[in-house]
Amino acid sequence: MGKLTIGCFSSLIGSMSLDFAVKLAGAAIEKGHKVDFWVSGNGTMLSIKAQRPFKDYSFLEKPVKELVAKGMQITACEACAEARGYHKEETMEGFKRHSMDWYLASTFDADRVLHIGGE
Amino acid sequence: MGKLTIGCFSSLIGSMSLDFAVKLAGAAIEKGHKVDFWVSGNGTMLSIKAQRPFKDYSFLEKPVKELVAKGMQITACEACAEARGYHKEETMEGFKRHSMDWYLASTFDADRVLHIGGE
Amino acid sequence: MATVKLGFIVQRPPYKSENPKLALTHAIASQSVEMYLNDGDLVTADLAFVGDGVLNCLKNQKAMDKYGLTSTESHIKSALMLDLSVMVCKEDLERFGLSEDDVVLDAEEFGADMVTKVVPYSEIAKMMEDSNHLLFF
Amino acid sequence: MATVKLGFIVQRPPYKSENPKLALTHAIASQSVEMYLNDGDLVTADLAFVGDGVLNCLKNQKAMDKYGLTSTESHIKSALMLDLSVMVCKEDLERFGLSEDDVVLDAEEFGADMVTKVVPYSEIAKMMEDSNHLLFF
Amino acid sequence: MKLAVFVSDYRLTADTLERLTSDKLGIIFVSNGVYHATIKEKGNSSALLKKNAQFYVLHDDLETRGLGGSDIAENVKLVSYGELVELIFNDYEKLAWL
Amino acid sequence: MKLAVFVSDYRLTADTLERLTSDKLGIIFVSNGVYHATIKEKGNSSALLKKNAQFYVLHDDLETRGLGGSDIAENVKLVSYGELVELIFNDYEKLAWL
Repeated sequence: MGKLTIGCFSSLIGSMSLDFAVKLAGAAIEKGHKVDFWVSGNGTMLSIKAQRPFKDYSFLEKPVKELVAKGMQITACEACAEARGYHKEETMEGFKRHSMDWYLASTFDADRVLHIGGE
Repeated sequence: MGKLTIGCFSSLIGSMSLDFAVKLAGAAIEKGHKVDFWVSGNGTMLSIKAQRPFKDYSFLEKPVKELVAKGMQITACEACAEARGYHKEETMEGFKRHSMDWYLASTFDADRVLHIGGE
Repeated sequence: MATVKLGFIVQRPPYKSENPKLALTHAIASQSVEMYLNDGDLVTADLAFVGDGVLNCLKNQKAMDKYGLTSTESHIKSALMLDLSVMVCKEDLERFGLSEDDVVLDAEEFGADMVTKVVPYSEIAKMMEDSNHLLFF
Repeated sequence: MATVKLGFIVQRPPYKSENPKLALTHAIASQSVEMYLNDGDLVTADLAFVGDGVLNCLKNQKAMDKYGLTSTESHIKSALMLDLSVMVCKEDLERFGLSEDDVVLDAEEFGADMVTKVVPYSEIAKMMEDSNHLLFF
Repeated sequence: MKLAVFVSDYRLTADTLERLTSDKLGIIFVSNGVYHATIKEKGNSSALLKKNAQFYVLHDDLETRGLGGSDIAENVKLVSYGELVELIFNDYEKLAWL
Repeated sequence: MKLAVFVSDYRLTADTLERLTSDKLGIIFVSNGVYHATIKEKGNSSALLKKNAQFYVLHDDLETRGLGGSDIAENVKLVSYGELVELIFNDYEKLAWL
């Protein structure tokens, strides 16, 4: 089994790139692969807890928590989050915060890297 | 003197559309015009207080507060903000939250409307 | 007593951008605008889909099944239920090889009388001319 | 002891999107990656600007004066100071009527030895071939 | 190299994609890239479909947009998220998202 | 009508803009739209500059990108934010941001 590192820089709501990335991560874990997930830029919006679920807006807290429970590591860029006013105490449980080197380090033993840019 | 209603749907950080819109609002107020400012979609990121200022990221809390002190009305779409986890208690002072009809109502007596879409 | 007319023009395809959905939800909000205005005053919203924006109007969108998200199709039906004028550019549909059969034309199942109008671009240009303000999405 | 090579390819122009800046800041982070790795293991980042992305490399960007924002130019200089390899596609510069004189070539004022290399696309293609993973911005 | 390119947009990727070379090239249409697999503008299929590559389209993203398997060009293969994972690990070595 | 169009991107607006008609048309280049005022691709100025319109470019957005007044095409007028406000209220009635 392999390791997939996904980086996604798009907003939680808008492009649906994070919806794609979370579904892909789920499918990879389902098949026994290891997944590291990095969000940076506007993608750090994914890390905020207590988002209100509305059917009109992407809402990924539930699948993210399920994947973390299955072993997915997920980390947000700390500076990108702070600059947007997303502080540590508002971060979803299981979501780590590190500087950008975490993402690069994750690629070291990754078999595949899928980097999804932002808007 | 006239009234300009600006709507902006772009993220605080990324496209620099909000940087543009805030500067334009400032220039209009400088010339004695009235400005209403609406943010919706990812633009609601502008309304969060306690963003950390870094030189690498757009940071508009200071100019927005100055313009509010000069009479600018600024309002965020409540549902768009809640869906992103931006709650009332995290909203910058002077920033109102309403539903989308506020924006449309503001156009009623506006001389000019500049609608800036999102990403 | 006055009416201000807004023209909403949707030029982007759905889902990759939040713009088309926000165009529809904001246009629909014209229905509750009176609470801010004096009696008899109104703000109306006309919607037009042009260019790649006509792809928003395809039938049978499965966004809810696949991603748990309200489809753009549902939002168009809501607009029709609330008696908004919805236009789709005929030339752009034809450019994509699409016909009236491919697009959301009514919301009969919800009792809406209003239907989507497939019109030549010239009619959309006239709507823009008649509007007090334009909003491009 | 192993080295993993990442190829960062920037294809978007600056400012309208955060991608070019994030490409630079993430590539620069390769300098501190060892704390996560075993002794002798490395992750390196090579940067290439192609297509509209070459517009990131123009000199005399005034983003700080005008908008209080670090310019993409400054980020490129930081990358050079940290000895990253920075390539700019020659054909794309020529397509825009730009020459080596128009682009950020060094960060001498900060004591950087590294310089921007204006190279034919084939050399960027080779970098992509030699990289273990690709990241498009 | 063996490169799989994710095309996520209908308008913006041609320039970069045109010049990408690879011993084995896969083009995977996702998000608004799926229109490349279905839409004929002025009667012509997308120019991308003429590249020397294997083509795939994500079924969920087609259906989200009101399109289906019967709408796609014949040289494009429908894939699920699970099949995408197989492609990524078994058929290609490097990935690019445009 | 008197319409001022803000062009904020270098690639994405041609389709919509081409068909906009107006008795008086102003095209204001802002954000990455400023490249239309300066860049000659393969020796050719932007096709937008051939439209029957008045052209303006926001000075701050030019300078942000390392470009200046001496780089712009001769039928384009440099404007500041203050001048933009004058244009909006005095010269045009409707605004469009593309």
